[in-house]
This record gives sequence, structure tokens and C-alpha cells, in this order.
Amino acid sequence: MREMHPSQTTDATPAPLLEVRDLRVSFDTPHGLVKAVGGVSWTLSPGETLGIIGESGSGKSVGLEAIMGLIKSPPGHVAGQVLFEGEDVLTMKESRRRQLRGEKIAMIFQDAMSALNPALTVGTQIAEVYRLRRRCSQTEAERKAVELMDRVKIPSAKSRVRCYPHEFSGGMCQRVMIATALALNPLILIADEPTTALDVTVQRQIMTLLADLQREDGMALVLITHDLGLVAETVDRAMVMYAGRVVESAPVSALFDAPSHPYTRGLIRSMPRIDGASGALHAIGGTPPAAGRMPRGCAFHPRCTHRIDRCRAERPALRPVAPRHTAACHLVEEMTHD
Amino acid sequence: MPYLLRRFLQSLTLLFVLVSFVFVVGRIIGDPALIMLGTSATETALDQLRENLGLNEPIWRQYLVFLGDLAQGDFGVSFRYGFSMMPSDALRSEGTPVLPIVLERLPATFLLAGTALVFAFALAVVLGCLAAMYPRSWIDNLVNVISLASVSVVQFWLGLILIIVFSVQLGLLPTGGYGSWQHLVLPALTLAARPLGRISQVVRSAMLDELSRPYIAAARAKGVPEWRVVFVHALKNASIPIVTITGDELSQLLTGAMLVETVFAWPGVGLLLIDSLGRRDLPMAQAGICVVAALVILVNLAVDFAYTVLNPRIQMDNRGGRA
Amino acid sequence: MRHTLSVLALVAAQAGLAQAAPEGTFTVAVHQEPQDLAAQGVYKEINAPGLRNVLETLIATDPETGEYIPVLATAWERVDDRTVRLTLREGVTFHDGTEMTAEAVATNISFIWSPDSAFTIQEYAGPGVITARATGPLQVEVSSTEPDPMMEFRLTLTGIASARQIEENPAEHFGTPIGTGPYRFEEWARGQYWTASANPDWWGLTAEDAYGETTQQFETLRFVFRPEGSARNAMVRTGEADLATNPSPEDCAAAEGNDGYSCITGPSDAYLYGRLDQSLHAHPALQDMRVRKAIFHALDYEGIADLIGLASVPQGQLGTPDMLGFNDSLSQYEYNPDLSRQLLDEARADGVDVDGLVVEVVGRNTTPRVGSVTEVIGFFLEQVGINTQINVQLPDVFNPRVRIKGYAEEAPRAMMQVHVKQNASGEFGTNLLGNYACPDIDDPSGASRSSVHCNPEFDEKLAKALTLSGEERDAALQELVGFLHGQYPILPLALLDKGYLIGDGYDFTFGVDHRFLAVNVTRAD
Amino acid sequence: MSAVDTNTAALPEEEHDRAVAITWRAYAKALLRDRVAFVSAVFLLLLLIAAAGAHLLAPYDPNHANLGARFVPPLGTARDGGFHLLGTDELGRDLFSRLMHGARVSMSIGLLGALCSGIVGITLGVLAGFYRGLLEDLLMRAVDGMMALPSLLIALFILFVIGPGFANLILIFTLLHWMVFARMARSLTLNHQQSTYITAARAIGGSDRRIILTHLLPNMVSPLIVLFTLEIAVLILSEASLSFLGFGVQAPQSSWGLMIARGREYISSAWWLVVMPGAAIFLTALALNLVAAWARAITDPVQRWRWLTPPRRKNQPVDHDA
Repeated sequence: MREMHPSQTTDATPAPLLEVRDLRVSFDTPHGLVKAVGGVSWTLSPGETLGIIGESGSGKSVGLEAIMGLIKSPPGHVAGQVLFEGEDVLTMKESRRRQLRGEKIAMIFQDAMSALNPALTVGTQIAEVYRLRRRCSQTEAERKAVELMDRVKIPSAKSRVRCYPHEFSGGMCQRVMIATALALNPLILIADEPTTALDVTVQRQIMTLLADLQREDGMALVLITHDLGLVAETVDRAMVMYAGRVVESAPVSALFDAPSHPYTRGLIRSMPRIDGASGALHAIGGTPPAAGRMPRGCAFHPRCTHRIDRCRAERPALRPVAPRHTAACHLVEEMTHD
Repeated sequence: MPYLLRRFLQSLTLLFVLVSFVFVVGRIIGDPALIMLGTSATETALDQLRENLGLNEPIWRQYLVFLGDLAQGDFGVSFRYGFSMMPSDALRSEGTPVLPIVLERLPATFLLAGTALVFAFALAVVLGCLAAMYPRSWIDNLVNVISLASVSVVQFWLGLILIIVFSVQLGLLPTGGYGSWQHLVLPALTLAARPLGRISQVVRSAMLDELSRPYIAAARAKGVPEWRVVFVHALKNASIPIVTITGDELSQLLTGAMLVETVFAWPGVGLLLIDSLGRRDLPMAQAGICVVAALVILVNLAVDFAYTVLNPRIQMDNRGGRA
Repeated sequence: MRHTLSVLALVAAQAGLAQAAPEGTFTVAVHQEPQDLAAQGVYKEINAPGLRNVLETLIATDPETGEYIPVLATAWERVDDRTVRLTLREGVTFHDGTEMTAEAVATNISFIWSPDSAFTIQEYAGPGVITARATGPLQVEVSSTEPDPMMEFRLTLTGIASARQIEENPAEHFGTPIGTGPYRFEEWARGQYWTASANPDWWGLTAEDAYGETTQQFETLRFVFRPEGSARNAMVRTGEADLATNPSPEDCAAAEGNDGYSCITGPSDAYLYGRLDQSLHAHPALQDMRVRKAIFHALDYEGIADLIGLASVPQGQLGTPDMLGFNDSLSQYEYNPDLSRQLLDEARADGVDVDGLVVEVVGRNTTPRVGSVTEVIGFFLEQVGINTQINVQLPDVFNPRVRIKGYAEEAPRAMMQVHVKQNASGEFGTNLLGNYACPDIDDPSGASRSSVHCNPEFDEKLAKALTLSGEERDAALQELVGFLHGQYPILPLALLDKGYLIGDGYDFTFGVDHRFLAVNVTRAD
Repeated sequence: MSAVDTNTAALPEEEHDRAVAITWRAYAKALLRDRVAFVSAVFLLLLLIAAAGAHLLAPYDPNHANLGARFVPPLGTARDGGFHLLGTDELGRDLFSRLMHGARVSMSIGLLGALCSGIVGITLGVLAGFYRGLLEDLLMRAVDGMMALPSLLIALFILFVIGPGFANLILIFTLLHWMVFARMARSLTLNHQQSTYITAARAIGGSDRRIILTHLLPNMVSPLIVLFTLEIAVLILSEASLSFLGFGVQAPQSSWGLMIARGREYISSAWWLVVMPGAAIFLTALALNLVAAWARAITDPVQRWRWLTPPRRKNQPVDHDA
């Protein structure tokens, strides 16, 4: 068992565990090159919980897949730097990167049911990497699987370790996924919309489980979601993405109290209030741009209620709004004081 | 298992239909006496043969007798196999039961078809997987070329070309015959070409399908080595279409073996069948066809059994017919 | 190409030498699988190539002198014009251990020649029915119901097998030959090969007058069936086989410039003919001499011989100059399409239905290159304005059609049977009887059962000639051959040479009876 | 979810609509752009011309034997000065001319066989899909059953009984290949029957016949043409096999398969007699397969955008800041 990390305080600025610098991802398509992620930078400290928020197609998943080295080239092209403990993940050998995966960084996926191999038993899948890396026997691997299943609170693990995924419910599958991710005690767990496909009650259970596990192991968690509610409850710091770029980044309280980008605002306003306060839900007008049909200037301008002429011509850079709070809007000053 | 039971009964029905078809074609469309003696036989000889074969009985009774004999493994006797006399003369003697002769030839056909299939299957899986791993690479193009070529080439011609190159020109391998492993190489290669192309194509597309599924990304994300991702995770899930096409190809192989055996003088059922067709040996031809067709039906059945083993998700009772 | 003429071995010298133990396997690639291995099939090499190594005859023909030489019989004499008396060799045993007694031999002869057996050997049946009886422990009398000057010849065709098998297990007689020869039958793997192993008890190992070049036996003789000419060729080239039958002329030519194997050729007793329907049930146009003559002059015989390869153009008759009855004054029909056209025009002018005539050129598919030959004959006939139809048929379809009982059902018929025939008798007698004598419908198994020609006057003369012998016989047969030449009944297409491809490790001489005999194979030094 | 899918899945959707209006000109342009398919199509066209006009175009009479010019190798000149592109056979006949005439037989068997089995199969399949019920049930059972049988074997047996020959071959092929068409026609009918335009046609009181002929069939043409093309290839190969075994076309009529069978005798001395007709079969079947693959791709609404839009140039530099 790895040593527990001391819990993070806002004052401390420890060396980042993961640092992403100007990450760009694009794909060859028959329509030409399509940019999915365009210059994203962020850091993750040990034990921290980072939320990445955005609609589907905003590049949040692709960015994380790039970090994991899961983007195939061709057709994909990845540029920039991803430093894990100071080492660039993007340029390292595939074998080294594979070692990183599972061992240091693990990932769980949105639809656990389809992210589990239907042809292998859950036990095999949970302990697969453990068995490969630790070179242990079949029986030991199974014992490990049962242990992990117990940890993610799958009832009667021993008898179900040889079941196939289709014999599990959605929530249980997600637990299996999590158990799989935990097999090698990773430092970072990336959860890509871990609860989207689940019922509301099950969602809560899974999130609680993740929070518990994070507390126990002290691992850093990157939570990708379009569910602001989830972010509000779970994360330390949140990053909002739109059309492949970060539009706002802030500690979660700051983000909700003082959203500085019109898109963030829109998102927050379209969120049903947990306190049940009445008021109409405000949807953001229009649809996100299709990849490859990126508007000039600020990608959000066609949908922005605050847009000015400059938004059409010039893409805004991320600018600090407050300590550890940045936003990419030409009107960021006005927005903050709005 | 009701599904498998149903499939079994279906196969039996098919076999029954086939046997009836053989009867209809042999007895009603054709005149067995005429087939066996040739168009220039005399009426007396024809009459004698008809009498001997019971062809003067009403047709329904002939049919029952035919079915009854078949049920006992009696496909009739051959007046051609091992007789130097004219058939009409040979009728005076007893003739050779045909079924044992056909069965005697089966191992050779199995050896040929089995070798070809194992070779084609192993290579096709590797090639197909590689092609799926590296789409649009040279190996992907190779698989494409092989699979297109394999459905465009005439098998027996390929065999002849191999003979020209490897036997006549290079003198490396025997031109035909049966015995050592050298004899097996060329016919097996010839026979393997088609299944190689077809199976590798299916492996490729099935694997492409599987490799784009979320569980593959998940497996990669958790650090499973790529070879394991492809050959364990994806391949296991792609096995259903692969088994299906392999079953189909095995059926094809059994018939394809007929031509290949002819080209390479390989003493299997196919060679016997072609031979007996040439000698107008109706009982032998019937037995050969029934045995090969029964094998094909059996293979199809075996493929269905294989499904239940291969994929835990398959609910056999809800599954429709295979494509 | 090595032209090898067979030489009688100096066996006497060899007999004195110590016997080396049989060793090695000698593999022969033969062009077809036997239909059976019955003793009657010994009469024709193509029935079952190699069978003569297992089954022997009573007497044989020396290929060089044309004289009869002893095999299982040591002496023979004429009792009268219907009967020959033979003295059998002493101490000969069949491969099943039974003794070759006079009874056993008599049983064989009667069995094989009985019309009831209806064996294909009936094509060499004489004017009468042949039977035999034992007249002493080692003495057999063979007699025919009619005078038969060719009786000795017929005995050279008759394979002698175990009488016990014929009597007790006749069915096995067809698949498991039990003879007296230098090799005993081992196994017949259908579709693949048949094998025989050295017979340590062969009489020839000790007899002074045994046939063959050597008494050194191979441990195993193996006859592999390879219908593909190129396959047989490749087998010899690669050493897979030591000898291959029926090489193509191209194979032989290629062998010349090649190390490792060579081609041995020599004249054979086989010829290719085109037997034209012309009397019995024939199309009326073919009954007109001019039409037949037109057909005869329409063919380029040299081209055909060249096409077949290992063949030569005949001299206007179905035999070679060394045969009794050969008419040297004849020459081959001239290739003259203009003459043919002119003849046909004349016939047309006389109202002969030339344009309604469709000549069916039919070959048997076991005949080498028959597809090409029939096609080119069809082409030549079309060139002079005769309609043709080409057909290559399997023996089972073809054979019944060339027997007279098949003729009537197709009348009026206009068939040209393209066919290879062998004449081992060394004379024209059987040849004329089998091909030209008026067919007798009532005797479908008779000698002339496949004749196309019918002329009572000719038959009478032939019958008389067949009773003669020596010079008289020669003269009478010559006259008949000359007469037939002007009748245009059967086209002599080609005289076929015999060839073998043989690996360099061996020498082979053509032995008695034009057969492949392992005793004629010697190891080259 | 894989990255590529998430990011491009949305694209073809829009293109579908655009592609509906694709004209023949667009197809022609797409064909010109796909070099392989284009070459195949040109080859097939030339082959058809050669087969149809063999008697006019062939340099020699295919049956004219010339024993003085036997076994002239490809590109060789006979002693009499005649040039032979693909050489001559054992009778001195020009192989190229024989191939052209053989093409006529092989191609017409392929075309006629596919046409006959197509007509039978499509009729049955459409009726089954349209009226459903017992007819469909029985038909589909028959289809399943027949597909499970070894067709070449059955063909051999029937030909053995009824005798070989051109007409019998067509008959056999119809008998043994209609199922493929029936199966596809039925499933296409089922698909289309649920579409609005059929419902609309029904609503305005169109007769069954009218609906089938004017609404259903025209919408099924492209996949059926693809299948038809593939079947021609299959039948040409089957014919070759049957002729090779002696149960197909009979001499003096000649097909490619029969030519191989004959050339087999001279395989060690005149390889071209086996190689050339076999290569003709191979190239023809290959071309048919390639054209079919192209046609299938281009008429498939999910795939065709790929073919109808110009491809990105190779090695185009990736510019992330564009």
C-alpha cells in the first residue's frame, strides 16, 4: 500500500504530479484536418481533484485520451507536452507509457457496460494487469480480483468473480471498472463521465465510492463531466472547455461564485438548482460548432449573448481573473464585475 | 438445449431433403439404367438392369426401398469399380458395395481439407489482426489483395500454376500423389488460398469493429500490452463471425477438395466421385455426394455448437439464422 | 533418345552367378489405374501396366525374332489344326503356394477364353471357342472348335493365375492377382498405386532359359497412377519415379538436353486408326466410295503423326513391315484436299446426300491426345466441306458404341471411331478378322464384333487365308490388305512408338511381349 | 469512446443529404478518380466488346488448325510469318483468338446465368417480402436449406444425370443460385416497405403491382446490381470448374475452363496454354469483384461520402494552428 499523501491545502503549492502544456490534438478526416483540442494547459497536484467540464465534442475526452497515449497516429496528431513527474508522456517509448498506464495513471469510462470486455470474466479483467505486471499465478490473481471487488463494495465478490459483465447491472459494472483501475494503486485516476450512463441513485453511490477511495489512497482524480452538479460536490478545481479549448479555469468555489466566461455562466444558469430554488432553466442558444467548422475568432461567439465585434476576429487568450482563476474572454473584466 | 436440438432436427431434415433430391434426380429425371449403361446400351441390357435394380416397381415403393437401404448404410453396389467386363455382363456377378469404398477415401480428404483449413485459418487470423491493427498499411493492402484474389482465382488453375512453378520448373515438390508431407504441400496450399482470403477479410473487418469498441480503449488505458489487446480482448469477441466464415469455408473446402484432388491425383472422396461420374457409376456417385453433403451439413451444425461455447452472451434460443 | 532393341539375355551365364538379395524399390509412373488386375488383362499392356511381372503366360513372343519362346511351358507342338499340346515347366508354384499343375493351367485357359466370361480378351478370340484339358501331370492340350493357326499367339496372351483362387474365390481374382511371376502382388491402394514384392521362389532364378536381362530383383515394384503426362515427367526428373510410361514427344525432346533421365523409344505394336462406318447401319453417304475416299484424302497424316508425337505415318495399312501379310506395294493415302472436294462434288452431282452427312469423330478419352486428334480431323474434314461433330467419350460410353450391338440403335450412323489398337500377333490375320470381317449380329462376342466393313467375298478369302501358314499365309494376307486399301474402310492414322522416361540409374530394354518387365531393368554402372 | 468516432460521427450525417442528389456525372467522376475501379471497368468493357465482336475482331479464325505453327510461344511468330500475341496451341490455333471466342461462351454463361437466377430470385424474394406469411416462411426455409448444400457438387450430379452443355449449365446455375438474390431482395423489400414513400403510395391507393414495380424495385436496383456483378464472377468460376471436370461446355465449343483442361496435357512444354485462359478468368473475376466493391461503396449511403469527396493529399503537413 502506498503511503498516504497529505491532504491538500490551498496555500501549499507542491510540485505538480501531471503537467499538461499546450496540448493539441487533431485528426485527418476526408474533410481535411479537424482540430479536436487546440492548445490546452493545466496541472494536477498529488491528491487533487480536477474537474473538466464541457459539452460533448468539446475535446475534454480526447484531451485525456491523448494524455493516456490512446490516440492512434494516423489519423490522430498530438502535439505539446504532457509531463508526468517531469517526464514527457508524449515522447516516451510506448512500452514506458504502457507501464505508466495502470501503474501510475488509470482511467475509467463513461459506459462501463461497454468498456468491459463481454467475452472475459470480470475477475480476469480486474486482475489482468495485476497479473501481467506482478507475474502472479491464476489463483493469486483471482484472490486479488476478489479483494478489489470487495474494496469497491461488490457484494458476494467471491461467487461473482467468474461472472461475465452482462450478468452485472450498470452500476456494478462501473464498480468493476473502478476495481480494474485500482488494481495497481495508480497515482492518478481519470474518470471520464463515470456516472452519466447510470441512474441518479446509482450515480451518487459511485461518486461516494470514488470519493472514499480517493481519500483512502490519496490519489489524484480527474473527473470529466458535463454535469456541473457533480463538479460542485466533488472537485477542488474545475476547468471549462469549449470547442477544444479551455475557456475558464478556477477553484470550484470561485467558478460557481464568480463565473467569468459567458459560456460558464450559461452552463451554470442551465443547471437545475440543488436547493430547489425556483426559476426557469436557461439553455444556451445554438449548438456547439462541429469539428472542422470552427468559427473564426472566439469559438463561442455565435452563441454568445455578450459578443462584441472583436470576438469575431480575434480569439481571446486565457487571462487571469483572480489568483488561480483564468478565463478566455475579451470582456473578462466586465464579466467579473458584472 | 432446445436451440441445439432444433438445429439438429433441421439438419436431419436437410439431409432427408438432400437424399430425396438425389433420388428424384437419379430416378425420375434420369433413368438409372440408362445412366449406368450409357445411351447406346441395348434394350435387353437395359431391361435386365431395370429388373435387377427393381426399377419396374412403382416409384413410391422404390423410394421407400431406397430410404430403407440408406438407413442401413446400403447405397447399392458398383458394377464399375474393379470390373473389366461390360456392365451388362458384370450384372451376373454381385458387384462391390459402394459405401465402404467411399468411407475408405474419407481420411485422405480430411487430411487435405484439415491441413488446408488449419494453415489458412492460422495465417488468416494473424494477417487479419495485423491488418486491423494497422489499417491502410501495406499489410492491410496485402490482406485486401489476397482476399480479392482468392475469390477471383480458379482453384484448379492455381494448382496447375503451382505445379508448373514448384514441380515442373523448380522440381522442389512432387506434382501429385499421396504419402509424404511433401505430397501434401501443394494441394493444401491450393486449397487454402480461398479460405485464407475470405477468413482474413472477415477477421480484419470483425477486428476493426471490435478494436473500435470502448472496452478496447479501456483495456489499453489500464495498461494491457497491445498484443494482448488484439489477440485476447478483441479476437475473442470477433470470434463469432470468424467461426461462421470458417465453417462456411470448411464446407467449401470439402467441395473444393474435389477439384484439387483431381489436379493432384490425391486419393480422396473427391477424386473417387469425379472418377465414378466419369465411369457412369451411379451408386458410387450417389454415395459420394450423400457423404460429402452430409459432412457439409455436419460442419454447419458443428459451427452452431461452437457459438454456444464461444460467446457467453449468446442466448441461443433467440438467435436467428446465420447470414 | 536411345533406340533400344531388346536382346535376349544370356541368362545361362547369369544363372551361375550368386544371387544378390533383392533390394530397393523401383517406382513406375503409369498413365492409368487398372480397372482390375484379372489375369485376362495381361493380354494388353494398357489394361494393367506391370501386371505381367506378377502373372506369366505359357509362351511369349520374342520381340526381335518374332518367334515364340518358352515361359511357363517348355515345349509345345501341334496335334492338329485345332489343337496344341504343351509341356509345362516343372516345379513352378503360384504365389499362394499351390503348384502349377496341368489342371490349374487348363482351368485358367478355359476360364479366360470362355465366351461366358465375356472378358475383353475376346477381341483376340479366334474362329472357334478355346478350351483346355490336362492330359498328364505336366501336359495340357488346348483346342479350338474351329481350325486355328494362330493358337500359339493366343496362348502368348493368356495370363495364368492360381486355379485355387478362380475356383474358391472368383471375386478376389479381379483385385488380388496370384501368379507365378518374379514379383508377387502386395497391395492395390485404389486411386494411388499398386505394389508387388520380389518372389524368392521364382522359377526364373534358377532356370537356364528364363526371359529377361537380369535375375537381380528389386525388393518392391511400385506402380503409381498418374494420368498427367507432365506429372509423370516431373516424377522421373525429380527421382520420385524411376520409370514413366507414355511420355509426350515434348517430354522426350526435353529429356535429351537434361541430366538425370532420358527417353527410350522404339516401335510398338499399337496403331491409331479412324474406323469409318460404311456398311452396317451406316449413313447412305458413307456407303458411297467417293465420299469415303474424299475423307481419306482430306487428312494431313504427317501433321497428325507430328501432333501425336512418337508416331510415324503408316504405309496405307494397319501394321508395320515386319508383320506377316504386310503389303509393301502400298503407300499412305495422299493429303489432297482438292481431290477430296472434287470427289465430293462428283458425289453431290450424283445425288448423294453429302451435305446431310455429319461425320461424328469420336475418340475414347484414354487415347493419348485424342482431344487434339479428333479436333484436327474435324477441322480437316470441315475444310473440304464435310460437316463434323467432335466427341471425346469415356470408355464406358465409347466401348459399347464400337461393338456391333450398339450400331443398330444409332442407325443411320456416320461415326469415325478414333482409337488405338494393339496387334501383338506379328501378322495381319487377327487384324483383318477383327477389323474388316463382316460382323455377325448373332455373335456379339465374336472376333469381328466391332467391324465396320462387310463384304462376303472378302470374308470367304480371309477365312481361307487364316487356315494357311507360312509363305502362303503371307501372300494371301498381302492380297487382302491390298484389296482393303482400295475400299477406304479404315483410316490408318498413325503407327505409335513406345516410349519410356527412365532415370539415369537404370537401363531398360524392351522385353518380350512389348511389356514393362522389371527383369529387363538393369542398374547402370 | 474512441476519439475518432466521437469527432467524425457527426460528419457523414450531413453528407447524406447532400449525396441524395448525386448524379451520374458524379458517379462517373468518382469512377475516374478511383484508378483501380476505373481500370477494372475499362477492362470489362473491352472484354465485352472482344467477346461480342470476336468474329470480327479476332486476328485469326479460332478453329483454324495450322499444324505447321504448333506451340508458338506468346509474342512469337510462326514459320509462315503469322504473329501470335499469346502464342498458339497444340493444333497451331491462335490462342488470343481462341480466348476471345472463349470469352463469348464464358461471359454469356456468366451473364445469362446471373440474369436467370436473378429474375427468379428477385421475383420470389420481393413477393416473399411483400406478402410475408407462409410464402415467406417456406421460401426462406428453402433458401437457408439450399445455401447449406454444396452447390458445385449438386451441379455436378445434376449435369451427370441430364448431360452437360450450355443450356443445361444455365439451368443448373439458375437452380442453384437464385437463393442469393431471393435473400437480398426479401430483406430489401422488408426495409423499404416500412419507409414512408411506400406507405404514401399505399395511401393513395396504388395497386400492389404498381407499388412493387414503380416504387419498390427501382429503389432496390443498386444493391442488386452489385450482387449481380458478383454473381457473374462466381458463375464464371463455376463454369470453369465444371468444364474442367468435363461436365460443362463441350468441345468443339470452347470456354476458358475447357481450354485450361486441354492445356493441362502440355503443361510442361507449353505453359501458356494453361496460364493464359486461367489468367483471363482471374482478371475478369477480379475486375468484376473490384467494380462490385466500388459500386457497393458508392451506393452505400453510409460510405459513399468517402468516395464522392476528393481525398486529402498525401503527406500534407499537419498544421495545428491553421
